[in-house]
Amino acid sequence: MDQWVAAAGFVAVAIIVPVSMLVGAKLLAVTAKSSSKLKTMTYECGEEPEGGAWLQFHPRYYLVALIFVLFDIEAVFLFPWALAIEELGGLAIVDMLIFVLVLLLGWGYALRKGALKWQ
Amino acid sequence: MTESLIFFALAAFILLGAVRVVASRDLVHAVLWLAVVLVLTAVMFLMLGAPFLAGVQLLLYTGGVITLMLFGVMLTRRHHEIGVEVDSSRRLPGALGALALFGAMACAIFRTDLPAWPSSAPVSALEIGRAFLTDHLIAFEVLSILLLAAMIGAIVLGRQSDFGDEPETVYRKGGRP
Amino acid sequence: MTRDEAQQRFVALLQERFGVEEIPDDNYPLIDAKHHFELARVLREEFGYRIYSFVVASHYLEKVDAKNDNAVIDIEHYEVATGIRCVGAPAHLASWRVRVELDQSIPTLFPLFAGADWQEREQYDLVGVRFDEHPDLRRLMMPEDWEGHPLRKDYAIETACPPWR
Amino acid sequence: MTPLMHGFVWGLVIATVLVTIAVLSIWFERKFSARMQSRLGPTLVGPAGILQLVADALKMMQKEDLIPEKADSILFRLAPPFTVLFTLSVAAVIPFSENVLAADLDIGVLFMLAVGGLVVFPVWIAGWSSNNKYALLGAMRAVAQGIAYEIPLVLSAMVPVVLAQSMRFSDIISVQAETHWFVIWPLGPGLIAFVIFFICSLAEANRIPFDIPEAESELVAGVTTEYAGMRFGLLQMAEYLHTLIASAVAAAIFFGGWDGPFAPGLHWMVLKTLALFFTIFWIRWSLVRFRSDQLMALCWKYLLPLSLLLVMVAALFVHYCGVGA
Amino acid sequence: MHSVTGVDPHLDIETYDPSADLMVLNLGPQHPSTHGVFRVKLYLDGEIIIKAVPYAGYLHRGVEKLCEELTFVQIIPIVDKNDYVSPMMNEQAIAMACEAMLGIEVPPRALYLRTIFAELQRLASHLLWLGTFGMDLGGALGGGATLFMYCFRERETILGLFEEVTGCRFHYNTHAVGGNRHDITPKFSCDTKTTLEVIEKRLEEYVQIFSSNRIYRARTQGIGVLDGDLANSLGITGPLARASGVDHDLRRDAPYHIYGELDVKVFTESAGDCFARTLVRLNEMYESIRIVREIIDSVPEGPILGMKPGKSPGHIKIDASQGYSCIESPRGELGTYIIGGGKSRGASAYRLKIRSPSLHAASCIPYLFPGHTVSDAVAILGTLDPIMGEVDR
Amino acid sequence: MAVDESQRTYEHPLYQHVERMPGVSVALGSIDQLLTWGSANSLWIFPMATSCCGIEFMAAAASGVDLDRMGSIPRGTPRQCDVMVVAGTITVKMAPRVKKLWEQMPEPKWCVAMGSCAISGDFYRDIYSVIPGIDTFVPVDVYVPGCPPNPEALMHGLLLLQEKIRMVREGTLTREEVRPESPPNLNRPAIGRLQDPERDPLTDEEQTDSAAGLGFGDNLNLAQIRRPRPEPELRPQVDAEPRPQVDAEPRPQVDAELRPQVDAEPQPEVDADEESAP
Amino acid sequence: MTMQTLLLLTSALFCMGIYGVLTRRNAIALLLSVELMINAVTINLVAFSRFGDGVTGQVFAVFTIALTVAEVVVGLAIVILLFRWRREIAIDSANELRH
Repeated sequence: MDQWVAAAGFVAVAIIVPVSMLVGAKLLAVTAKSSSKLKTMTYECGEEPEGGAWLQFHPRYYLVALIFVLFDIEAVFLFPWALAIEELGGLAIVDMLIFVLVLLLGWGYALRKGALKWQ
Repeated sequence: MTESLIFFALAAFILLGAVRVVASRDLVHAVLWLAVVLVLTAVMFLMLGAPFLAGVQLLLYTGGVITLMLFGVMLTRRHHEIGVEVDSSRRLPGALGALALFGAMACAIFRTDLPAWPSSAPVSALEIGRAFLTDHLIAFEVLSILLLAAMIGAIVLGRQSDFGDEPETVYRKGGRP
Repeated sequence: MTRDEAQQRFVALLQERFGVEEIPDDNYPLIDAKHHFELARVLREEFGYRIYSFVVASHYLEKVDAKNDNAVIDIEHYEVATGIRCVGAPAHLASWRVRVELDQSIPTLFPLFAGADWQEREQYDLVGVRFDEHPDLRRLMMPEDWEGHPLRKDYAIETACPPWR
Repeated sequence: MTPLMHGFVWGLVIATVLVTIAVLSIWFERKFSARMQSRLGPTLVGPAGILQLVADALKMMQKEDLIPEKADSILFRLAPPFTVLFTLSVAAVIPFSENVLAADLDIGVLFMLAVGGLVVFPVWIAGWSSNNKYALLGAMRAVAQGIAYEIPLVLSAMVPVVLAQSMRFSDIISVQAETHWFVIWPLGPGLIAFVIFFICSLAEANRIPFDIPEAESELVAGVTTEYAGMRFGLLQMAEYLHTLIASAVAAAIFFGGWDGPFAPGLHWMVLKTLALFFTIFWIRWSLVRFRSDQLMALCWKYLLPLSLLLVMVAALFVHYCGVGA
Repeated sequence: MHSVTGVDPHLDIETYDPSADLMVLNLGPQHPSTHGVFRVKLYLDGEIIIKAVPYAGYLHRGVEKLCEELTFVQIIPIVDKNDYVSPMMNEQAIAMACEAMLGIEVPPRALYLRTIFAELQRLASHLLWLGTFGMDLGGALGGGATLFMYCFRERETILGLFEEVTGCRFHYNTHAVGGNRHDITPKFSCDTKTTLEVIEKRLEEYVQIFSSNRIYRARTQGIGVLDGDLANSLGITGPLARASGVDHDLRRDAPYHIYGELDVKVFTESAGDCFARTLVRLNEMYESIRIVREIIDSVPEGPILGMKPGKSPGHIKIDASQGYSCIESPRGELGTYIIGGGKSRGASAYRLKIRSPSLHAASCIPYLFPGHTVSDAVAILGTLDPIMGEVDR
Repeated sequence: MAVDESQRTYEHPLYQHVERMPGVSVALGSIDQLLTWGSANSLWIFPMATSCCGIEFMAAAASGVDLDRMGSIPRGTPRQCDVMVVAGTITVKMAPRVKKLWEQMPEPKWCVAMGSCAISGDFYRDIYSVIPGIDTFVPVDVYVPGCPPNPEALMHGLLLLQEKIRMVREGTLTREEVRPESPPNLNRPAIGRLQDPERDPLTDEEQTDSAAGLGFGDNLNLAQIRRPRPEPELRPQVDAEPRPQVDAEPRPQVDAELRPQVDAEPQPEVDADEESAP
Repeated sequence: MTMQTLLLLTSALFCMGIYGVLTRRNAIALLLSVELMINAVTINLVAFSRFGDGVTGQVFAVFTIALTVAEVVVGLAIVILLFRWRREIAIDSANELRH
């Protein structure tokens, strides 16, 4: 547990670094004497953006996220397995092989259906 | 002392996050508040002696679910809808129901004679791996089948939600299919 | 085939099928507006003039004879010159002129040459000639709401545009 | 010294050094790329232009605080510091020598991957909250790329874990010190896993040829399009820190970390890290970028099955030859 | 209509999918990859372009109007600024048009000089294109910038040659109606040969990049396929058309200068994609080097101006005749259509139209973009190589 | 510190607050110098490269001159830039965009007009579609003359700009010192420009409005900006009678007739009243 | 930190989720509330695992997380499909799925 506390100490530093930089910037930042309504307009190559940016994306994007998540689950199960190989030996490998192969079936299906295309 | 202080602070932030999750008008904000709740829960797991679970929570739960949710929001939002309305007619019954449930549960918790809080060493990932591969092997393998089913199901659903035609063919026809 | 032969063939085509009598030396032949599209089609499909080279519209003001009591010699009109070219040697350029009255328009060549889309838009923008059945006759160079056509002869070069001057 | 103080003090030291190296590396990269392009790079500010980055930082601090009117102003402000926070936190578990490390967690590799994987979110928030189309396209690309390459990254990082039968960085390094560096032995899985890990690190840190989220020629400046001043500086610094830390991790889990003859461990670790870091620059200034769908195809079609295979091969190796063979 | 590629440039976006949220993204007018002030409005579905609407005219400087106001002598430095990547080509086009209409004989030495300059300009222009194309593919902060720097290094040496002759790096004003203003020295031919040697050696490296680097090929092959028929129909000439299999080059097919005496090799590719356009331009660079090498030593002695220099800027007069003449610029057929001013105002044109290859090249954007991603759009725009000064004039 | 406030378009609020405290000005002097050094030596460029000068700008960034030597790198977005280098002709269609992009840069910011087109419009000056110099709508700090200026000239311009930044921060810059040889009235631009005291303040407002109104139509919104003005600037398109010769300042060769005669020496056979068509 | 406070926290978290489920009409917001509830359950699983061998509960927590993620995958796919059909994701309109 001590190591985790030490890690917490490190994270505290990781918070301090960006915050201190932002505070420094806050102290030194200038303000414009005269402001224009153009200044805070959204930049789009000098044009007025047509419609907001927060709009709907195409469902194709979702398929990528989906397959990511399912393989993420697999990776999570791999970690405890990876540590137990030496102890459990062949059994562990066969077990995981089945697990992986079943998931690879899904991968093959996704590949054939073109779900992994990103455009 | 320090531990309970941290615990209470954590609990307060988790509850605050949870309130924002269910009350935020902007869905993206709600999702990000859920991310806060999940990350803080990971810290809670650490305090409960489950470091591996904390890692899983961060890697899988936060990384995966939040990504999915963000994509879900981005894919189902039209730009004239900025926020999602909380149905005001349901707010009162909802709050009452939730409060009632909480009251009942709190009552039960206070009345139950809980055993003493055992102090335990953190569970290592190795032990969990051993449990997976011996005691819970069947569940482990069945899970893979379930994930396969989920993947195929979601792909089928996802592809149905696609256009009938690929866009490449649609714009060439110059009209909607 | 040399370029001279191609030119002779073009001249023959004009004289035989489109009834053009006068083929000037230092100028391109003037044909009737109703033949404009047909000539381009024949050249493209029968003679292989496939490259769309240019279209030039010019504006002519009313012409008066100062010595003869300002008698009108010629009224205000446009002239549109078109050039199309054949691929490869001798790369002969077939070009002709069409006179367009101020209130008239000229058929677009867009169905034959996709390039006519932008070229004719440009001529419309700068000179003001209108092209019939053009799919998208908007201004190309000047802002959409600009007044006047800059390359007309009655348009002063330093016409101001507030407030950017 | 209490563990908290230990972590805090080492954190201060390591973070300062890392930030300094990251800042210096920008200067170095500018000089290096200039030399590659037959230019000189910064020369006028300080000796050999070494103070150029100081001037840049001072200038960024003085820039006006500009938040676009249509942006989600809270998230817009929060995103840059969180990018640095998550990136820098990874360094907590990296051992720079036997003694120079902040926290030796028993699930160090998992911590590294989990916290490092979170960086995607502030980057996405940065792009989304700008309410700018270039930024949003960049953000969507960043998330897609980040999550896609997360999988091969995790799997390739698992190869050393399997080989050392531990997720603790110091264990992984000491197994390598006792036998061979994993990049050398076992021959197949170690080297290929390193290559995959390296490619995925490039992709996660958005470096060329995977810098699609901030493709200047298409998306102007990608997710950072609306950012000005120090916030942009933080985003930029996070990117360099990410690259640097990824190099350090690769050096630790594949190249034996502090292991090496003649010199103290710290020297070796720094040397290996900088060598990998340098390689990243080299790649950056020589290659052009992929298109996003090509990038995805590379990941899903090749890297994913290959890295799974490597994990299995490594497991067989451990099973038949034992740890530290 | 023009169903060669099946893309409808005037696609009504409402009929595409009225319910879909298409993202409308502006590329330009100020954008790193538009090579000037050009704006393309993209309708995106995800990252796929459904429709592209280009807008030109952000650099419309009224050159044609100005050419009507000034005399033929005065307009030569003005048209210099049209195609600012190869300024001498503009001068040559105007000068040749005037000469053709006046029937002025240009002395052979001047013709040789013009040919040499034209080919060097072609080389410089293609080098600049290669550099900026690298930027488009690789970004300003990556490998593309390296290619950009290399190409500019080579281009600077060619500009140095021009500076040696004309005293200018950029807008030379070296051509006149009837010949040239500046003569070359023996040192020039010597310098040219060394320069070309260096460039040829370095060109090898660039060819290597395009033939062996898989990312380059993946980004260019099969992208932005331009059909040969469509290219003709749009009036696209030059390397763009030749990459689509149109075997047409004015230097060979309608020779001017001394190209008739040279055996100009014309490179064509059949693919019509970005990669083919790259290859054609790279080959043309080699061919330009070959041509200059071939004639640099055989420049005949003699005068360089075929007519007496006039005392006033109005000394050249063209009557009411009309005429069109053209040259093969690095971007294709660069022509000039002149309607003479007649007896009274013969010193300046009544109407002068510059037929710019870039405008035609830019007009194929609505046909090429749909179906590609934004990244591809940048690559396609890069290979089209439109020069905005020439598009808008 | 003697800072000439009129030269500055921005202020340091917190910093100036500290400055007013007694006894700190000595320490602040060196900090001020440090900050000045920082902003003068890190001039990131926003390339508003429209035409020929844009190519020379690229050449300046390339290996020959290498602007990176002084720490100047081009960035694509105005948000991260300090200097806008306007390289090339700015047309009526482009000007609102330039104005908008200029305004979108955060303070402190500077503008360099590169090339004669950006400075004065060059020989396109009087053409209907060209802006006669960008200083009609953007305050220019440094003019780099040339057509186009050599890359070295641009670098010199940026070095001058560094000098100017230092002088403005120190408060030692006055307008006369920049061009000591020119009397104040010569320094004033030929037509209504930004610093011109006689400039109609309505113009600034209208320029901003038309830049803000981009995107409603395709182009600049003339309907919006053509509010009633004291005198309409749009000339009648057909000049029936000869226009009055009001050119007080020397103009380029193009004069205002419909078919102007631009020859330096008079052409005897030319008569301005003759018909204009051949 | 005692068992009691922990249980109170998780039940509060759970009730938040209930509140969200009852009040939200947006399908994604609904899923978010469900996530909150499952999160509360996971914390409980871990907490109770300390009374046993400490491992089983955590193993089940991992299973829970994995299953939840799979559930979200399918759930969101349905939501997106629904959206493509109906152009809105208010949950009342999904009743038609029954028919």
